[in-house]
Amino acid sequence: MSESCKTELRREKVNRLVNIAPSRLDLETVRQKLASARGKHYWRSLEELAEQPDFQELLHREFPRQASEWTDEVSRRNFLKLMSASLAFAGLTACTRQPTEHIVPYVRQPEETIPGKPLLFASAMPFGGHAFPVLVKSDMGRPIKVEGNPDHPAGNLGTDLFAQASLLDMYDPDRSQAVTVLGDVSTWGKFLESLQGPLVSQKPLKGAGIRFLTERSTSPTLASQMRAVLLAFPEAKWHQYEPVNRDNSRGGAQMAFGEDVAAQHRLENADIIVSLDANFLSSTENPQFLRNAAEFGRRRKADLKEKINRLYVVESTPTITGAKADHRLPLRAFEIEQFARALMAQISGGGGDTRFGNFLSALAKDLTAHRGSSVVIAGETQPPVVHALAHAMNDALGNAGRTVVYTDSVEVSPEGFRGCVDSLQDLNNDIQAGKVDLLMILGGNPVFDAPADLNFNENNQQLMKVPLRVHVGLYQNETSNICQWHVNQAHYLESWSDARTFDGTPTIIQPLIDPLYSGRTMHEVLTAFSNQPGLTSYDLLRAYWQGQHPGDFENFWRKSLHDGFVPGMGLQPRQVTLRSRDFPATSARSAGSGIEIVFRPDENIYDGRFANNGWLQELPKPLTKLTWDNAAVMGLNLAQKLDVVSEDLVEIELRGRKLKLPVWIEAGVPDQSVTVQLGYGRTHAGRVAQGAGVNTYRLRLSDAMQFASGAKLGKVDGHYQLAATHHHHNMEGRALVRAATVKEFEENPRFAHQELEEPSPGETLYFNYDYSKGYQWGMAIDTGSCIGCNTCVVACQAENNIPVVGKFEVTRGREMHWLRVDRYYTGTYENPKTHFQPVPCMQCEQAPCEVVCPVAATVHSTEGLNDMVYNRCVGTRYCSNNCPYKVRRFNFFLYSDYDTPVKKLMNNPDVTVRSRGVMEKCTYCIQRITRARITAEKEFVGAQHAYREIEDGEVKTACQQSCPADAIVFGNINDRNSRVSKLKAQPYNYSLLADLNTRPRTTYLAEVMNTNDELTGPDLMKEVENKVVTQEKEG
Amino acid sequence: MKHPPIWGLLAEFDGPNSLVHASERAHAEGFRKMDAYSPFPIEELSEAIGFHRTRLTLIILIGGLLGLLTGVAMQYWISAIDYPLNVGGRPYAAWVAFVIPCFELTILFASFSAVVGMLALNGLPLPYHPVFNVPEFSRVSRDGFFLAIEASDPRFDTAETRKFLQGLRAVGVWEVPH
Amino acid sequence: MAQIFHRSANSLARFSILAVVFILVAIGGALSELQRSSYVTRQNEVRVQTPPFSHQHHVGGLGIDCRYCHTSVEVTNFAGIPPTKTCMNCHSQIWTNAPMLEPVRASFREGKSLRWQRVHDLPDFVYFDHGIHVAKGVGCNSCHGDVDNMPLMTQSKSLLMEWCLDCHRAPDKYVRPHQVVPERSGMLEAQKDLPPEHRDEGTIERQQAEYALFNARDQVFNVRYQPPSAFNPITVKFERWKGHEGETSTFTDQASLGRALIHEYNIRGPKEITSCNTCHR
Amino acid sequence: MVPQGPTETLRETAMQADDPVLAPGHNFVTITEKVIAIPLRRGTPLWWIGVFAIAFGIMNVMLLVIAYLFIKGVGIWGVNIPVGWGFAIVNFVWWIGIGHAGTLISAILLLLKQSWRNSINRFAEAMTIFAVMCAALFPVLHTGRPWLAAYWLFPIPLTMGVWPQFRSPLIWDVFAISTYFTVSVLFWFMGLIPDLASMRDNARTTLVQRIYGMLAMGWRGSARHWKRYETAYLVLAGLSTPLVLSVHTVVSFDFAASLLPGWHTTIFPPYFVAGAIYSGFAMVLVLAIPLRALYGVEDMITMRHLDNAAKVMFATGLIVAYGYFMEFYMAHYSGNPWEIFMMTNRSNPSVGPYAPAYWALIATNIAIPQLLWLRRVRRTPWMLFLVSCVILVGMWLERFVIVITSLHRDFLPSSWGFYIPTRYDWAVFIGTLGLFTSFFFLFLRLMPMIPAFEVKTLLPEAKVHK
Repeated sequence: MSESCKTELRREKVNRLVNIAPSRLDLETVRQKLASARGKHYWRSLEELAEQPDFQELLHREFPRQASEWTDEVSRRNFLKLMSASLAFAGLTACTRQPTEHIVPYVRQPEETIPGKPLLFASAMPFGGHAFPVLVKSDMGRPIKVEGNPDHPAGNLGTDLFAQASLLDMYDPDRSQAVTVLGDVSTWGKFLESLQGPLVSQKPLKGAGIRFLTERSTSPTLASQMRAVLLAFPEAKWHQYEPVNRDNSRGGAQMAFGEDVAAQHRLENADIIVSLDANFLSSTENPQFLRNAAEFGRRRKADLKEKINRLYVVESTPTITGAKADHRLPLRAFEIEQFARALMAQISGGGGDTRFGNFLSALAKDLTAHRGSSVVIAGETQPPVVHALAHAMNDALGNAGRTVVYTDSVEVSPEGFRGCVDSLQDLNNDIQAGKVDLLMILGGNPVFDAPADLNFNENNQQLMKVPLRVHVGLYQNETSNICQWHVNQAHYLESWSDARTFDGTPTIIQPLIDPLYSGRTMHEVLTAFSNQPGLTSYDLLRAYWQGQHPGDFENFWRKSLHDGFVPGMGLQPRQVTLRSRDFPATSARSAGSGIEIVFRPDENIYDGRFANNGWLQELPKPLTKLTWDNAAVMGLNLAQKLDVVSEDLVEIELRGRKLKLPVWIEAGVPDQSVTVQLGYGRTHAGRVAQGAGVNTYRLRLSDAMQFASGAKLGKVDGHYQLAATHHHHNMEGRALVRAATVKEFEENPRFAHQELEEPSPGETLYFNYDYSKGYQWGMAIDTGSCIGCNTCVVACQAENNIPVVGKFEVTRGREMHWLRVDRYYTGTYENPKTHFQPVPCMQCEQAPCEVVCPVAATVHSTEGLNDMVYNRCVGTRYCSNNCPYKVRRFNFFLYSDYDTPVKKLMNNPDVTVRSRGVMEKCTYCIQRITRARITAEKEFVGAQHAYREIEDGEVKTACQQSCPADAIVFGNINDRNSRVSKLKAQPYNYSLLADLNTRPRTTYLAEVMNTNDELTGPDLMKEVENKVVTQEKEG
Repeated sequence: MKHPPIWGLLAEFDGPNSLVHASERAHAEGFRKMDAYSPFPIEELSEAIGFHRTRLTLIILIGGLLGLLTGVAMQYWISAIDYPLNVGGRPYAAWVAFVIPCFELTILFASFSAVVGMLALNGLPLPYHPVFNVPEFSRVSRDGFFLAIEASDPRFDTAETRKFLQGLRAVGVWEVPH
Repeated sequence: MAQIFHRSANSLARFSILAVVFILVAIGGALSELQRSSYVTRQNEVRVQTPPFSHQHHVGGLGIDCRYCHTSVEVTNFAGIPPTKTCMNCHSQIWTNAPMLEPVRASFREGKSLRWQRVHDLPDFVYFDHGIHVAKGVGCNSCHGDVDNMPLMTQSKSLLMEWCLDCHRAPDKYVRPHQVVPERSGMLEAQKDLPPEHRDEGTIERQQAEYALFNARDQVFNVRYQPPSAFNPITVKFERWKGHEGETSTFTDQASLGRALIHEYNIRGPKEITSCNTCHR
Repeated sequence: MVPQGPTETLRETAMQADDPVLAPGHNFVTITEKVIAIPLRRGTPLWWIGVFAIAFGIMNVMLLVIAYLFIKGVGIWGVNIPVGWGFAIVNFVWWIGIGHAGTLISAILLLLKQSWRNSINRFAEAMTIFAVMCAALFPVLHTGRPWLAAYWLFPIPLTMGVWPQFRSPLIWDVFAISTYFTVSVLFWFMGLIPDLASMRDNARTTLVQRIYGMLAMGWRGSARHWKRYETAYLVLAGLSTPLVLSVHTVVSFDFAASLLPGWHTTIFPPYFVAGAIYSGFAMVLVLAIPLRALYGVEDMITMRHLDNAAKVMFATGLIVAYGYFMEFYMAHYSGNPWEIFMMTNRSNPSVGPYAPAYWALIATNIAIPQLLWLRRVRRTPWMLFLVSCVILVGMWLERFVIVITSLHRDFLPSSWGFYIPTRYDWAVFIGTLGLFTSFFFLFLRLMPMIPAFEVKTLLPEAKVHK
């Protein structure tokens, strides 16, 4: 039985965590020992090394077994299961006999580490060059959770989903784990040697043959390093390329003001927000996302403390920003420029433009009525001119300085401002001209994501002729595949570095753990060019900042590290002057003709860099609810024209380039337009990314990076199954989400309660339990503030050790997310109003699931929690059947990964890792509640040492803490003054399926919209009819 | 008392009627330690040999009540006393729910006591019995109708009783050894 | 055909029925015993440790406080296993070249951790927090037994769930005060009653000194703590019991002391602390 | 328990129906001979070997699948969230239903003094036992970890000090099913004892004598024994009558006690019981019709039996039909949106993907059985056989419709899903058919399938005249 105990239910307990600690030392020794070996010998020497037990752990971590969560052959652990089963049949009762475990304490315990007491470190995630401030929770030297850093002046509350998921990236066993040359394992030392030759020969040439290709960056240290390098090699060139970038807005600023400035929006001051294809509520487009979400969310609360803002969205594809719009106008991307011009005209007194119905006029009127309290935001998908127009409009409306301020650009540019595509083109030209001898690709994956017409890949003869090609990156990818040398980069959670948030505040990035795979930072790579070998990035960082702060450096340094930012260095708003008000039209090639293809970074895996991240791959996309794939997202009319339904295959032909994609029909997509997400179809990536989606970069051309007209689509034979978690568009006439306009709300504040017969409080056949004493936990979710960004879902997954099940299992309806964000549509199918509704466990006071459990594995706690005892669960699944909210999840197979040691390090030690055959569900993060209670009960306050109660806000659930829009509030509903009980007292607070009298502890705050009377807003009462039912057809 | 040389006498009759008839006569004669054997149940037969009522029903009743009691006690103790848990807001002692196991246990215990009681009172299993010594007795499960009078009966006398039985138009009479 | 079975078959049949019944009952009993047996619970099982650390010597003999080594016992869920450094604090001065301690020195020299066999090991799905138990007045040896008499550490309690429940259902049976008000013990009283010539003032002073020292300790960590009795009355000064702040009272039985401490420590009711989420997450 | 004046009843029956319950020309000897001949005298017929071989093979395939199930988990089935229960529960309910006929025939018909039960109750009871065994298999399998379910569901003093949760219908199931199984076995075995005695007395070799002798426990047909035997048998019948009704009632609580539209229905208990008897009698006929021909026992299992069984079956079938109608009616009469949608989703092909299953159910369970109005169908064995088969299919479909269509679309459209059975679902289902057949054939081969001593009581000469 002991075996079964091992596998039955396992948690990384403190003692087991401790015995990882020394293996860091082993890593060092290994590095030294391996420094001599190379190629085949490397492996043999590994064998020789594997004597001390800790090394086994290490060995696994370095070369993990093939053990993806959803592998389908009977593996070792399953045989253990069988053994345990047969033993059990032999009549042995409960598996109480514990296997012998070992405790491996420190030799010298570090000062601050106390086993079982996690520490928080302030750091930042560099993303698209910009910093996203974070606090990282570290348990026994192991980062186990990423949270937002609310103290940061950038003004964010939570995080975004990428920050949450970056944790999994760090522990990813598929990350590149060694320096390689031509695929053979080599060493850092050998790499540096190999650079010496070229550098010596380049010295006299002033480095004319050296080219650096990096991603966008805001790191002051890196900038100064590059400056130094370019000083040493004046002829060398530094190029930057990112497939998804901020070039259009920068270009727009150039066009409008003639200088490289960045616009910062102040949504808290905006009563009217106009988005011209701007997805400003998503981190995939806007580095100001966290602040936008916070301020937007605050202005959408129905308590009316602040006036609810009004959001107009004109967009070329459905986004979560469009989902929150009060008035939304779907236009094809190229039409939006015309719309912008027309709007500009109307604002500046013109008129009579009827192309866009009364939408335009009403909007113009509304804007002019809100001078100084409105803001127009242009999206990255739109060409610079639209941004310029937006600036012009803000200027005309006197918004500048109020709702939008201008600062210098945060991004570090090599020489002046050059767009990514141009920069890459320059590089390519030099390569074609054979000018390049040493190509340093620092990060990124241009071979995969460069514009197709640049042909920046192995087929590029000249590129392959470049004598020395070096790639530095987290993964062995398409790019490293065409380089001789690959240097494995250290993850940001493993490295010393710095970066700046959108507002310019520098943030020190500090490591939470020694590089698992001895990765290197960009800073260390660059030391090879400035003759300062052997300097660690820590030294470089300190050196740079010492230069900035000659004064009391140590204190400055300690404070910056502790707070997670360098105070007082944010960029100051500056005056800019508009150069003109009418701008040359962009030559949108063959605009309008044929079907338009819109390229968008994927909501989950961005430009492809997160393709190997299981959490993100399995995350249902906010609107399509697709997982594990991208698709040709189109509206119903186009689909009918093409005679396709979802999951049929179409071939897209764009200027002679062909690509087959599965169709997904979606509400609100403009007619004659198809949206494709970027980043899928990786060919050289980890096990997770393999076979996920189609590479749409193959259609993306340097002169049509955002959208392209004139595409032809044709149905082709075949069916491709997509894994969607939510097939339904409507609510079948059930009042699940409730929304009203401000007027309706003011007329009837209790509008959320009308539709259904609610049982009177305390209505029951039996007696009522007394929940009036002690803590009684409850949650209120504000559907008005919720922007459906999915961050909470990933946060929950990270906090609660929720496994990834893989595409096949998702198609079978077995995804494990404890928290899901439901999406419903009202209005018309062509242009619906989208409603988001996060659904965790409702913690019903009269829980239907509990009554039917035969073994009392789920029962009620005295604090009103619906406890789930995994080790008691036998797996009848009756509770799930009887749960009207279907929030329970079942381990149909052994989904949790017991085999990959490195994955164990990532697990939250406070949460049981569930085994096969066990039901699981949201627990309101009981581990956090318990920790808070224990802390409170050990502390005494006042002279008489009265006992301290848990304060309001002391316990935050993972979803609540991560929410960038503050849409989730959790707390003690017995405390009249707690935020949650105040919210629950609101008239627009309602419980889901109240008529079942389950008495949910989780309730919802209805959404209140601020529609314009002159426009017919979405009909909130009318539901779209359910259109796409492909899977249901198969049923 | 002294051990009789034989177990008793076994007489066969040609059918239910004559067997019942004979049994009644023998009982009237005053024979008590006797028994009748038939291939299928014959109500009148047990009456004829003066066997009127059995205590079996009482045993079953007791068994049933015991089952009921077990059900009530067990469920109440477990759910309300030993580990009271708030299950979906239902009472600790949820009588409505407890009815069913109580009912089932009642039936179970009663049925057991019925079968076990029947066997016990019949003194079964009893693979060896003197009457089996008579070869013809093997027909008892087919078409044989027998009457046996035991030697231990005070009014028994091998010769007399044999004559008496033959007087009842027995098809055959055999001495049954121990 | 005559008889198929021999006479003996009758008694045989009856016996076999009894036998079956008996065997079934026996198996049931055996299993019930097995699941609680020390084989399954590994109770009192001596684990070989290198070096063979003796609590008897260090705690019983030298009277070192638990917290000297188990530093985090009051702070976190994990009591803490001392780093080699802690051992070397003393053993760099004394027994500096005792062969038994070579592993310790080796560990310190080479920076290689010692490997201890875990003795008290709860199932991985059970979440136990030392800190809160200590804070609420659960004594070390209430769960770990008389460690001061253990040459090698053994698990002295079953650690089965029913064992945990026993205390969680009635904590007042076990809780003890952190601080007791020093007072003279019953034995000293006896000395007092003796006529002066038989009295041994030396003993009294020595004993008084001992008791003073003894009582000054935090009783939760006092391995020699005895529950109150007529001969061993215990006086406690309440600080946090609402309405009794600052009161002092003497107890001669655990029951009443326990009830008082429940208030003093604000220990939640049995229903609360037998809720599943107390130990399972 | 002997029917009041069998001769009278026989004459009456002779008047109302042309077939007697026992063909003329039998006497005590011939009955016994005929019954015991099957296991003792005749050899093993070829068709027996053939069928048994196939059934046994199928059963072993199932065992392999079960092993795989225990290694991998229930994920190999089509179950998911929201459809947490699939074939396992469908089959469970189906088999339990079938398991109702035996006890019903032996108990209720006994109390109602229906003389025609006497020759069919034995194998009907055997069928019950094996059906319940098949049924009991599924709750164990469907957790995928039976080594826990095996004992946590019973009130055993385990070391965690946690007990079963008696408010859960599943615990009621545990008690109902185990009680029902035990009582059925007792009932069956008790009925066997006198016939085991005659097997003993007529066996040719000592070994066989000994084996049956042991089972017969020295039964010697003493008048005292008969008296107690009859008492016990009657009481047992009295006990199993409410029991047999309770079992499917309790099973229906698994659904009725939940809050799921389509499950939470007050009509379930009666209509489940009716359905159970419906399928049970169908199975009895499916077995009886070929057997009487193959073993040539038409004279003991006569047209009378088939006709009466068909009538009972048809009557219960009509109750079931009423049940369906009430479900539909109540859904719309109540005006409850959940209920209305549930019925629409079940029955409207343009809404519900499983509507075909529903209409197939109506056809097989209501439409086709209407043929039973016709005397000719009831009295033509092969027709009756086919109708019974159709009904068995129909009853399986009923359970499928109830379990799957109610689950796959419940309250929140966001969590709606589908259930598509995998090959492992089918393997286990078909496997139980193999298991059932194998066990039943073993019974036929080894035990007297007709209770000779009860049939004898039907003979005129068994009656005592005063």
